[in-house]
Amino acid sequence: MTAASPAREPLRLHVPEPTGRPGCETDFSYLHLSAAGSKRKPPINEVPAKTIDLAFALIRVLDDTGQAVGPWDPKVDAAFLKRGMRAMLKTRAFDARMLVAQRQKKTSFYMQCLGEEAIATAHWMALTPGDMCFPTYRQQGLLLANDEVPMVEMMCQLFSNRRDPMKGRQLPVMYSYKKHGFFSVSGNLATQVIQAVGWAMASAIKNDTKVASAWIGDGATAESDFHTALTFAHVYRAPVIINVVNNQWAISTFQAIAGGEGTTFAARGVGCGIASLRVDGNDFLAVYAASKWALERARSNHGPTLIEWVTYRAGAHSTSDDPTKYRPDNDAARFPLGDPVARLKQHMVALGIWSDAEHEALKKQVEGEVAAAQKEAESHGTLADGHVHPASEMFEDVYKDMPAHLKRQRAELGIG
Amino acid sequence: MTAASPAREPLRLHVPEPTGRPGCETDFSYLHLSAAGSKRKPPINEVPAKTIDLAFALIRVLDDTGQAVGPWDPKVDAAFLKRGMRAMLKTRAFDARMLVAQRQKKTSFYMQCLGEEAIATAHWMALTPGDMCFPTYRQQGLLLANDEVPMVEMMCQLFSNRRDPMKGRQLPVMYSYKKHGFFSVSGNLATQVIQAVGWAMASAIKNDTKVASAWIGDGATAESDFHTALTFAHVYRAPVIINVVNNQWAISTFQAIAGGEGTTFAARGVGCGIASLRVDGNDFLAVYAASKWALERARSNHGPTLIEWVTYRAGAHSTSDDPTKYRPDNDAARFPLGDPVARLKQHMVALGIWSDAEHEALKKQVEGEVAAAQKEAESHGTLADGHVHPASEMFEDVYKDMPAHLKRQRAELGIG
Amino acid sequence: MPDGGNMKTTQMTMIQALRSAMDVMLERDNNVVLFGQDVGYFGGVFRCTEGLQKKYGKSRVFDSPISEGGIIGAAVGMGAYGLRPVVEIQFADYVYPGIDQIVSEAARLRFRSVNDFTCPMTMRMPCGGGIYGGQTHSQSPEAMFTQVCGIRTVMPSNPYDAKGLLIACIENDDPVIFLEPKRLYNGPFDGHHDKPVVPWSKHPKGEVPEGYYTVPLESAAIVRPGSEVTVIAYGTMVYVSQAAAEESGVDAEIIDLRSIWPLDLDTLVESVKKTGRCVIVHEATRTSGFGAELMALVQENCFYHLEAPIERVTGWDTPYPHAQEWDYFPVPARVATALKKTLQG
Amino acid sequence: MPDGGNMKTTQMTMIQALRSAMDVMLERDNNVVLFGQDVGYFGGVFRCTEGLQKKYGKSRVFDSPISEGGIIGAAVGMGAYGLRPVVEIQFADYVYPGIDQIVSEAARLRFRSVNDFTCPMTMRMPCGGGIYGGQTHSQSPEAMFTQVCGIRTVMPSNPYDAKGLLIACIENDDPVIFLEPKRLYNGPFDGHHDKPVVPWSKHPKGEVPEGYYTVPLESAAIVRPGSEVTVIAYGTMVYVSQAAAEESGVDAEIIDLRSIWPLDLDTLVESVKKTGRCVIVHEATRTSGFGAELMALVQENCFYHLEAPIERVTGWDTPYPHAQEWDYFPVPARVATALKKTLQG
Ligand SMILES: Cc1ncc(C[n+]2csc(CCOP(=O)(O)OP(=O)(O)O)c2C)c(N)n1
Ligand SMILES: Cc1ncc(C[n+]2csc(CCOP(=O)(O)OP(=O)(O)O)c2C)c(N)n1
Ligand SMILES: [Mg+2]
Ligand SMILES: [Mg+2]
Repeated sequence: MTAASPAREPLRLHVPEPTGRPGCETDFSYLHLSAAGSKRKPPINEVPAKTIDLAFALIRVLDDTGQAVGPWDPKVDAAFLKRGMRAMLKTRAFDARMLVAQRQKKTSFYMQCLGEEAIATAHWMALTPGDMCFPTYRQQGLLLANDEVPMVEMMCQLFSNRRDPMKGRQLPVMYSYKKHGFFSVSGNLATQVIQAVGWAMASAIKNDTKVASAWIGDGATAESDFHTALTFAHVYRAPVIINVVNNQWAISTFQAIAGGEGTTFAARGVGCGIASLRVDGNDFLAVYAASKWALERARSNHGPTLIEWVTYRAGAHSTSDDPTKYRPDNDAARFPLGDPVARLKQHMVALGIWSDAEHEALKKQVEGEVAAAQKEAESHGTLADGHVHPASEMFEDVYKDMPAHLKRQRAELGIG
Repeated sequence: MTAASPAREPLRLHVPEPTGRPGCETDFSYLHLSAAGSKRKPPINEVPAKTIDLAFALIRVLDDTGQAVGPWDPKVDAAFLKRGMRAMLKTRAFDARMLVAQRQKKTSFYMQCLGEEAIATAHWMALTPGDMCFPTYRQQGLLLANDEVPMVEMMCQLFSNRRDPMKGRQLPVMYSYKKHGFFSVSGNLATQVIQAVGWAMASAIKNDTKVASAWIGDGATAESDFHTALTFAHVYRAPVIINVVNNQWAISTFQAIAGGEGTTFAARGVGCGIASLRVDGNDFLAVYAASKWALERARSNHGPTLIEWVTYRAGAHSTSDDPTKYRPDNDAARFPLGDPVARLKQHMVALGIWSDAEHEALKKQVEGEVAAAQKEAESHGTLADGHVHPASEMFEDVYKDMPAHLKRQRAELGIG
Repeated sequence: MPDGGNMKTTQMTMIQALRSAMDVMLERDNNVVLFGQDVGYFGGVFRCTEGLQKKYGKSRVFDSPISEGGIIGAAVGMGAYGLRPVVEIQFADYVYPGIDQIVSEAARLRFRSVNDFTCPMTMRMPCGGGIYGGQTHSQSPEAMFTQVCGIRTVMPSNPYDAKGLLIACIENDDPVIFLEPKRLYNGPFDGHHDKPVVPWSKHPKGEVPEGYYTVPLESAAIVRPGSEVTVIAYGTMVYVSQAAAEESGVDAEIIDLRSIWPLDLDTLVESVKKTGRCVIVHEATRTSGFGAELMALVQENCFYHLEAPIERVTGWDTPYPHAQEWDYFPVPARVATALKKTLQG
Repeated sequence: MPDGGNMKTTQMTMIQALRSAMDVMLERDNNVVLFGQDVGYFGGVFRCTEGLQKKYGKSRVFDSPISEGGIIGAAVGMGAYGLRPVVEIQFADYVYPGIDQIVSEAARLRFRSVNDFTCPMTMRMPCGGGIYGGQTHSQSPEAMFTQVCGIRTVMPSNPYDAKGLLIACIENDDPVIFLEPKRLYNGPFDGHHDKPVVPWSKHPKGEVPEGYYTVPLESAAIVRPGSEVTVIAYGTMVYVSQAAAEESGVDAEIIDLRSIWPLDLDTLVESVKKTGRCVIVHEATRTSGFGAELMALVQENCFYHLEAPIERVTGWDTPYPHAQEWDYFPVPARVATALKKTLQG
């Protein structure tokens, strides 16, 4: 041992703070942006350790004038862009309506993805049938981008009514759609990421071609299952994409409280031996291109990719939250990566394939679809009016076959 | 969604394998060594992300001829080197004796640190009184380097006898020595690393000057508490060193099964925003220098350091293990970083401050000390001869004050 | 003044009472620190720590990463250093990633190190249902903790007890699980979800001393004396049982455990020996719920006094449902049925 | 041939029987995969999976990182994909980092997704004491699992049952905790640690069919018929109870639960109604151990038949000690005392 060293400053605890708080504007320079088109696109079999540059940079396609630039430009056609725009607008319209429905007590709870629409929708457009997403509660875009998923059914889940496919067992937004590649949403953070890795390992064990896509928020990366997921994905080179949606906030805590200060969430992947990208999540084209790259990599036996999507949670955390208590009111408007809908619109207008009028018309159209779906869903009842699945549903599916003790308990409740 | 892509190779599961197995010699090129003296020594306030080069390299001081070279040479004096040599030889002698004692059933279990002696002993020499180590079961060197810790007492713990300071409650090797900066060893892997971070945070909260030193094996880094430790250490810039002892094996599994393939354990630290070093753990001087650097950094409010110590578990995992079942017999002898005792000896001889005769004399001396301690410890009994703490000890210290139900149970056992 | 008897009192909700307990302890002992998800700047999703960071600074009251294992593990280390950490787990449903640190570490540190290291710490967590929270915001995991040797489990049922017990727990040298029945945060809820909410200001136990006082651990309270049957309850079920007694007309003696484990066995045994009958009520699932242990203790200690089988009224052995909440929740009618049944036994 | 009745048999230890069960299932169903710490190349620290990687390849039988949460979480995902993972937790004492994936995920996936996703998986883990393993290699955590709705908990007490139950568990569509009393791996241990070890080759249940057969879940076995008192036990305690019955001369009816939860209530109730007395024996700590639930069930179902208080013989409410192992372990003498006491009741 060495003797105690000469007197020095005492230790002190560092507690990270966001640069902005109510009454004090955010300095977004902490984001370390890169110029659109400035980052290389490596081959899909890139060595993980070599992606360190991309984990500290920001991959972007759309520049400030709405041009698609650089090696990551996916060069998609007009029809594709219109489908993407529709998916984003539909998602936004759905969220807006359901937020109102919650205030009207038609549903007990709701969570919107305002400002983050590009990520789930463009990612979904890059998937192949059979792939499986393991979402959090904020990836409704994976369902709403898919016109085969009936919005009425989703709303019945939100209203916990007699047609709720989850039979009233789950909180609103906890959908499950196996046939649409959407794993049952867990209320417990991060748990589904290692499950996605296990699912991907199973796909590899069975010599299948399917890829898993796991989703997690910046805040939830602090949970241990994020670590076990990275470890298992790396060790077994699982065909999985680990999507970290860094929307800067986890309820009231800034992303630095989750460990974002002085590093990136993408960098964690590289440390664990996983190819990692940090991508502009409000850039529909960048999201699509990066997703494609990672899916191709996984499907070709080159292993997992971690993608950090940089975005901003423009709304409240949930209907139980009031963000004006902990962050500046105008934060979303000042976020340097803008709004994903506005940015894609700018691009499409610049290409000459879109106009304000067309945009408004599409908005109206999807709002109409959402309204019609809501009308139909409400005709099946809501939690408030008590048109819910019967109490006997509680005892079903706890086990594959109902054991004797649950039959006895059901009888005790008088519904035996 | 995109249509399924054209036929390609099916997915397959990758399961890492060591290059050597019984009957097939190991190719150690996977270790990616660096030449002694070739790596830079950054200032103690280095930005964590900038240590990425050191996380993928190997910091070494002693070269193949026994010269101390490069910026990490701690330039210690002869007395210091002799103390270091004594600490290592004492540790080795202690282990050898206790291994025999286990075979003679004087203790139920033992774990040696053969081949890893430089790490704990040199690290201990860099600590300051008041610092707290949170060790695993293989850091006996932290105690044996310290001549103030009575070996007799350690052996009484191993023999579970009437003088066992742990009162027979704990398996052998699960020491606890608060006054010597040695936290109670847990049988559960990785749990103590986040505790070390919490202890360090407490030191910072109290504006103290003490640093925590956490210890974990390569295999155990897969446990979730490693992740929570990295996250909390980074977020709060805790004054802590996270020592990852990469001895290539975790019982029968190779370090690649813990995630060492294509990356390093040090790289995980950088990803999490922690300054990280990869260091030759069989090089006494490199261990001392790197420990000093990290301690200085922590004590100066610059935050945590992760150090990956590259070494080799030369013995069996524990007395319950037989490594010839899963790795080549001659692996330890062929390990490119050699043996820590032999390397320090070579250095001291090259310096002209040591000789074969002095070495043999010191070995004899410490063996004598160990033998004498054992004789005394055995005079207090062993588990085998039943001279253990009484059954009533079981009921003490479960709570600060014994609750009524434990008094009733003690009475039921007939010792109330 | 350990019982707060002569102190100035104010009307407080349970949230305010808990906040006041932490405020008092932060003031008295600068080894007390508070942290957890959203507890710092924002003051917690239930606002229990509101204003405390501002008052005591960021090194004493701070936000933590979303990692229950990390929160509890760090608190163990802080306890070993000499602090008295008070941590918040946002919902008891989310404690499981921290279970290993509780079971394998906090609970055994004193024992395994023979007092060399200890970790006095309090783990606060809202529990229980009644708020349409579904399976991840409604659980009552107390039984799991009661099996862990070396920790204490406590659950208050009113603002006065909440403050006095929380102070006692923070001062206690053992690790403590402090369960807060969230449906009681704003008023004594008796299971009639369709009736208007009654605020704490209408309840005598909403009158809370402003300063320091404690409610002793391992001491149960008889909240309604009675002669026909003993009801053992805790948390929200105390009010449900009271409503059931009134509605059924059964003269039940209702005991609020307060300290779940270790507990005040004498009060239970004395009461059951007097009444000869016993009903146990808890929100948690039935099988291996803490009701099982209570039933075991009662039958072990009062066998020859029992005139009817002990009854359990509990949540069902299913995950906590969302839409069927009021079929799952042990409502007064179910408790009343058990009371009457035990009288016939 | 579900009961293996006419099959060729061999003498097996419990380790060999477990290995044989996995071998049979790997052969029959290529959705079965095995993984865990050290289970691949080496074949497990207790050698239960020895030779299986060689036989079935590295994608079916493989080593895993040291992460119980990762092992169980990955298995949940594999189950959701359609595999039947069988995972090994090296010691039940180390299951806690995986508890969240068991409680919050595996147990509820079917329920919460309304059968959209399920996870048939078997989690094997050695449990129990008697090997001088100290607090981290001796625990019996079964009670914790029995409170979790949606999973099954099973514990065999001999090679024949071990194989038949393990096959039944692997084929079962619910997640199953499969606890292996490690002190029984090599022979039926009756608690007399100072007597020579009896090998399975000397025991009729060491004779095990070579091929496929199952022992049904939720079915208890009466291992010793008797008239004076019912003993409910499982795992190692089955032999301890048998020794106690012999040594005390009490004519006990000894029931080996085999399936701990859900369980075979009828067999218990019928026996207690016949004997009027009941002793429950388990290695786990007492408070909120599974004995509490068993006691609750017996008193709920047999109250009017009981002639004496039900007795519990259990581990003490302390961490499992190392040197005092035989003071902690429920030895035959302690069970015998309880048997005699209940007869006097
Ligand atoms: C295990 C667990 N702990 C705590 C919570 C409570 N909780 C729900 S969402 C949330 C914040 C998550 O933030 P982030 O991961 O960034 O996702 P975002 O909401 O921003 O999409 C918290 C703390 C939970 N659901 N599960
Ligand atoms: C939570 C937990 N899981 C499993 C084990 C069993 N176990 C004890 S040591 C060990 C290997 C650890 O390897 P490593 O971390 O590399 O340390 P080393 O033994 O090489 O020093 C295992 C799996 C344990 N003690 N705790
Ligand atoms: Mg977020
Ligand atoms: Mg190792």
